[in-house]
Amino acid sequence: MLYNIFIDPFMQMGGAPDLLVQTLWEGLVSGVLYALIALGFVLIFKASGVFNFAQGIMVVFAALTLVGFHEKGVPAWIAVILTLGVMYVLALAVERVVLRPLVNQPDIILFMATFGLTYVLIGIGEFIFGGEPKQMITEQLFLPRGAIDVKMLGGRVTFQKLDIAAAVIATVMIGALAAFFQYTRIGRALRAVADSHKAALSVGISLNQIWAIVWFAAGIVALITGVMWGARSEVSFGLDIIALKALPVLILGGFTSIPGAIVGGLIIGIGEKIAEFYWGPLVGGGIENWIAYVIALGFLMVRPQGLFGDKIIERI
Amino acid sequence: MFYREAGQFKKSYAADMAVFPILQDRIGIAVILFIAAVVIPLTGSTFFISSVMIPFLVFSLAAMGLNIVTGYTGLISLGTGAFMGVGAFACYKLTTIFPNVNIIIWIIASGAFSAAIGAAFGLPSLRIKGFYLAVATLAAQFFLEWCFVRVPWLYNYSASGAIQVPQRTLFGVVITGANASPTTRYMVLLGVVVLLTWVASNILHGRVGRTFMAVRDMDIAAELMGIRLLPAKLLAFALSSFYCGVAGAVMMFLWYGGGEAADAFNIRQSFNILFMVIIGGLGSLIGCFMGAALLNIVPIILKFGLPAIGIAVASETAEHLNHLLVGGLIIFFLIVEPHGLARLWQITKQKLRTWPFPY
Amino acid sequence: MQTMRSIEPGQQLLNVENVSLRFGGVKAITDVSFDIKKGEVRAIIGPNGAGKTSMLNVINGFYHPQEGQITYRGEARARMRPHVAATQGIARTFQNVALFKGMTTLDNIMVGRTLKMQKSFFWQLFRHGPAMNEEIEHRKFVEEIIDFLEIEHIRKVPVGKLPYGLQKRVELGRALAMQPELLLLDEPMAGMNLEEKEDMCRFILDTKEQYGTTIALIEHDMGVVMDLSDRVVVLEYGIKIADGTPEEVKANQKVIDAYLGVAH
Amino acid sequence: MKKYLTMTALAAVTTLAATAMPAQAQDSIYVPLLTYRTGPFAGSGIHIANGMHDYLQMLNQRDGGIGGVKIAIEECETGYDTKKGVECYESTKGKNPVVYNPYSTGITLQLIPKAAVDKVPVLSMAYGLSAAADGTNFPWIFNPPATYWDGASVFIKHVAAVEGGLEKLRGKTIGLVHLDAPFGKEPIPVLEAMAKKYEFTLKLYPVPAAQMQNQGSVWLSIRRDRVDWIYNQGWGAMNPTAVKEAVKNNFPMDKLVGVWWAGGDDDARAGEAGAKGYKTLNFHNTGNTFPVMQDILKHVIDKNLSQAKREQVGENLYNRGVYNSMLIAEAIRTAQKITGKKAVNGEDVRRGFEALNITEARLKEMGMEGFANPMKITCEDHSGQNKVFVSQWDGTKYVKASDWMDPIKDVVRPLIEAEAKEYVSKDAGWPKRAVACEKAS
Repeated sequence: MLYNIFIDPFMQMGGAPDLLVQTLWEGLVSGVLYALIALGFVLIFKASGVFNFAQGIMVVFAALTLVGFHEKGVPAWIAVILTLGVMYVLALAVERVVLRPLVNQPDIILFMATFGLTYVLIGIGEFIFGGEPKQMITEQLFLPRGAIDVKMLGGRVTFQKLDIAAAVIATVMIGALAAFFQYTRIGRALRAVADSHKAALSVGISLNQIWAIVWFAAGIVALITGVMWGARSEVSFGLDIIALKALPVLILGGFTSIPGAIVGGLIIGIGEKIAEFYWGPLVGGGIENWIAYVIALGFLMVRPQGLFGDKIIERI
Repeated sequence: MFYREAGQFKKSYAADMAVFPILQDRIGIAVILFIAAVVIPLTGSTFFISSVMIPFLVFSLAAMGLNIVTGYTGLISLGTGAFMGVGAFACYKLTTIFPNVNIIIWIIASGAFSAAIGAAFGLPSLRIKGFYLAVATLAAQFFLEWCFVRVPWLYNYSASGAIQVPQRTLFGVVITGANASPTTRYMVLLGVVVLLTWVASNILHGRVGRTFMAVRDMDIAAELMGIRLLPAKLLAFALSSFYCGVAGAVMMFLWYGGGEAADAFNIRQSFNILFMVIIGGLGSLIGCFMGAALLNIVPIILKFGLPAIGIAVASETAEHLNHLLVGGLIIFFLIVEPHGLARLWQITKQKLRTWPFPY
Repeated sequence: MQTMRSIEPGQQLLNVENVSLRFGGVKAITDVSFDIKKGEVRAIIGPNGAGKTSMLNVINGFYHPQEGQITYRGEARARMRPHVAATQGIARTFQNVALFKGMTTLDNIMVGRTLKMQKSFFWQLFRHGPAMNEEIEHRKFVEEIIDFLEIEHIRKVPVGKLPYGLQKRVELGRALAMQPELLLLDEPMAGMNLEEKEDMCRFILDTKEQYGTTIALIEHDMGVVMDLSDRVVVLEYGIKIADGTPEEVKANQKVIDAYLGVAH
Repeated sequence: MKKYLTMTALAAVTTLAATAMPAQAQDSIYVPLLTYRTGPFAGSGIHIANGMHDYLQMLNQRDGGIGGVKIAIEECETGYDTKKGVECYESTKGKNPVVYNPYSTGITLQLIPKAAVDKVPVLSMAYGLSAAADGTNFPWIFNPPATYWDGASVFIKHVAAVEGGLEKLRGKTIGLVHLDAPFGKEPIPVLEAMAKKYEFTLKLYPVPAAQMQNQGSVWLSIRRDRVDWIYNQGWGAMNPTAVKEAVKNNFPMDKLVGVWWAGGDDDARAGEAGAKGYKTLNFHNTGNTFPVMQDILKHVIDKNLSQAKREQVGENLYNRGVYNSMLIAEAIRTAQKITGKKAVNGEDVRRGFEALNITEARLKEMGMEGFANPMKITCEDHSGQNKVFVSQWDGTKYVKASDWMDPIKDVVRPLIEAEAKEYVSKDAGWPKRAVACEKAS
């Protein structure tokens, strides 16, 4: 028993290094996707203090809108622009209908409001696009298909071109976001808002505008995530549960840290794949569903403020 | 006009501390109980009893459980479904291992198992708060959900992993299994719910309830008043899970009658009950009933009620509308009245009290 | 609490010896010593950021000082959780009112009685018999406090809806409900108008007289401090710069320089 | 008081909902269809719902119903959700339904005990509880033309046929990728029994419902374990993801065989070019060239009476729905013949099912020659253990890729009887069979 738990998995890793590399790669790619979802959370949390539960469904919604437009015969690139337009309208609507009336409410109320938003988006999405899963339009978006087989370590490791593209796009986007925060006027305003709402208000930054912008930014992130995830499996509302995986990622990374979201995403993505692949068979498999949460929980007990969060000093 | 407390003077602290200090409220409760226990069983159709009232009562109980930990103690839990599942499986195991003990005893006892598990998963609540804690309870949800499928002992090694509620009797009347009539099951359920509501009300109106609320409103101050946070939070989790566990047990035994048990206690169930609590009112017992009633009845009206009054709605459209409506309602309530239906009800009562002269 | 030996008025109730407290690199309190005698009103004053509130937090166990020792009722204390301080008879109010906002005045003050309520969870299930009797008994006590503080009219109002002055009063009531041996008041009169301040002064003095409670008080209003307190400790930047009767402190040059001269 | 008012109002509305539509007048036969066009499994559910609806509609349009009696078709949305399914059942059972199609294992399990009490047969066509094929213990439940256990045995037969004989199975590794729920776990006992008998290694790869679209590690494990054949007991969004992952991991597609429910056209399309060769079990053919399909196109699709798109008619799952409705219609027809009544009720249709015998001649009459195989149900055997074949995806559609094969009856049938006994013994109050056996007509 102890052998099975503590030794055998490592023997397997050493015995078939190509599989280990493949597992790590799989973990890396899903980690990147988790990180992308988490990034959407972080953007919104940083700027408005709202824990946006609806980020997962925004991913589905954005992808569905894109595919939906395309199905109506709109060329792919126009569909992308139209989808961005929809996400912008959504951001404005959320700001106007949900955030503004709830300003100054406790965080928990806002959190729950995003639950409501989740259901509204599911309802609208199903209403307009129907309930059946859809194929992502990979070809039309010039996403590469096929795989690169690399012979290495006495075996073969397959890298899907799509996965490589996902990793590259995610990296580019994170870089772009970081630059946006660092070097633009709006970025500075965002950081100011993140530090203190009142202070930001007092120097003339419009909170409403900032909120609409971050929600739109989160919408863009959602669209990209949706395209990537949709291309890997398909676009359906079943994705929203997977999107919950972003929560343990956030726990690890801290709610306000973009690097945290990325590192957290990779830890969770790789951790759960490794756990499922090497330890899962011991208990009948399927542990991927909860292991991420348990990792996060264990981590929380040691460091309640997350990987990159500041130590919390309680004041009274 | 009729809803006045003028002239009703309390002569003792006991009278002032009663749950329903106003005579009209007591009459109202009596009327509701009378309708629930006599009128509905006599006049309700099978559909009404088994698809409206039974789910309503089960969900009310679960919402009560969640409200204890989230509404009263301020700890968000997204693991309600799983804790209900623990109760259901505990009850199933207990009654199959000891078939001769009355099922009612096992239904209540199964709550204790759920309470223990709930308290265990509540342990992190000392160190972590808010959203972080919510994620911790998600760990409970997904882990337990997995156990319900992966531990065959729980479903007595049945090939498909489904459970099957055996037939059990109370005073010679069949109350569980396929041969139990909906009315019987409803009456048993009503008894359980009324009893547990009374107990919850007692606990929450007394020292323990005040402790919970103190922890919710200002945990540091509570600690400085001598309240030990960990035991208080664990008690809240245990009590909450007890109610959820019993709700799960009655859900399986008096409503579902078996089947794909793990599926019934999934994350969506947890969300659903959370919504009931939000819409009904955080920190209000009566809100649990209101929230459960609303969220249970809205979809049924959309699905069956609209066609019945001649508005043709395709059933899938009703389903989509339902999502929209529930989501919209949540946002609406949070904006208009964050304390939910219960507070609206209180405000109405207040208005009634002073009507027709509001000042 | 009953088992502890009683301390005669005038004897040392609490002794703070060479206490230092740091948050990371920031020193909040450095090597401060003073004592509180049974039955007195002890004021802690000093400019903003002098470490007064931190001092109270150290006394009731919310912060753990890195150095130094606190002796309470003759027993040296190691690290202690706040609820233990509460069981030993230390109660307090807060600078920014820390009431339970969702609860009524009555319930808030009843929470102060929690420690005194012993009936087990089992009886709580029924709210009849022993649990109910206990509840009524404590309700009587709480009603006395409500009487004493003249807040009968807001008994059933959720405290979140009360004006600031009344909230402060409820908070005092909640602390009094614990029947504390030592009462820590953190700026009980901040933000009050003259009339409210006078009321509060009266309550504090009455508390001392009626219940014999020892009081440690942080306050900015020097007039109030000088009138109320028996002895005064002055902190500046976490360091004690003076200690003595109000008259002595008033005459202390350091105090005049650091505090009085600047602030007033 | 307000509460009291609202409660009575709600009570009134909902009782109204339940009773407003009175028991159908005797000039029609009420067939409720529990379908799902929403939820995580809608991708499969929509096509089946269309097929079921359209065939019955076609009978109404073309023949004026069955035996001259119109069929009252009513869909009730379940979302594959047990609670909603039972709600549908409760709300429709007052309208004199003649049969229920739960279309979810979870809902089937719920309805099994209720069927005998409410006297309405349950047709769980090739799904639900395999053990319910034991007609002696489950007189009200029918799962023709074959159970999951039969299906799994046909899969093994197919493997043997390709490998060159049952003895060649020895030492092979066969994997079961399955949804981690009662539906997915159904074939496990039979596969285990056969693994013992034919000495192959069985590996299980459960996919939790929440992970349906995230199967990366499952397929990596399959690669590691060097699995020779995979049987896929999946549903909904799980299938396209499985096919995609199989393609990604270079698993030979002709060794990936899905249960009949894993045979959606969309499932295979997800794998794009790489999915060519993907196999699935089947008990009816695909395509819209059969006369019956032409009739549906003519009487239903062209008249805009369906939610299906024209090109979807003839797809595998659409045809599955048609086959399902054909069984219903034939059972009703048989019931009419046995009882001599026109407007039959649930009890009559139960007898109709038990006497169901669809011959080659009858198939031809229905325009289903080549679409389906003759099948029959008996009093003891409510599934019939009828023949099944293997379909293969040719890149655009499924084509028949094997002969009709009998299940391995000597393995499956004893298991069914044993499991049925087990099921019945667990429930102290399980009723004895209270209805007489029906002879084939």
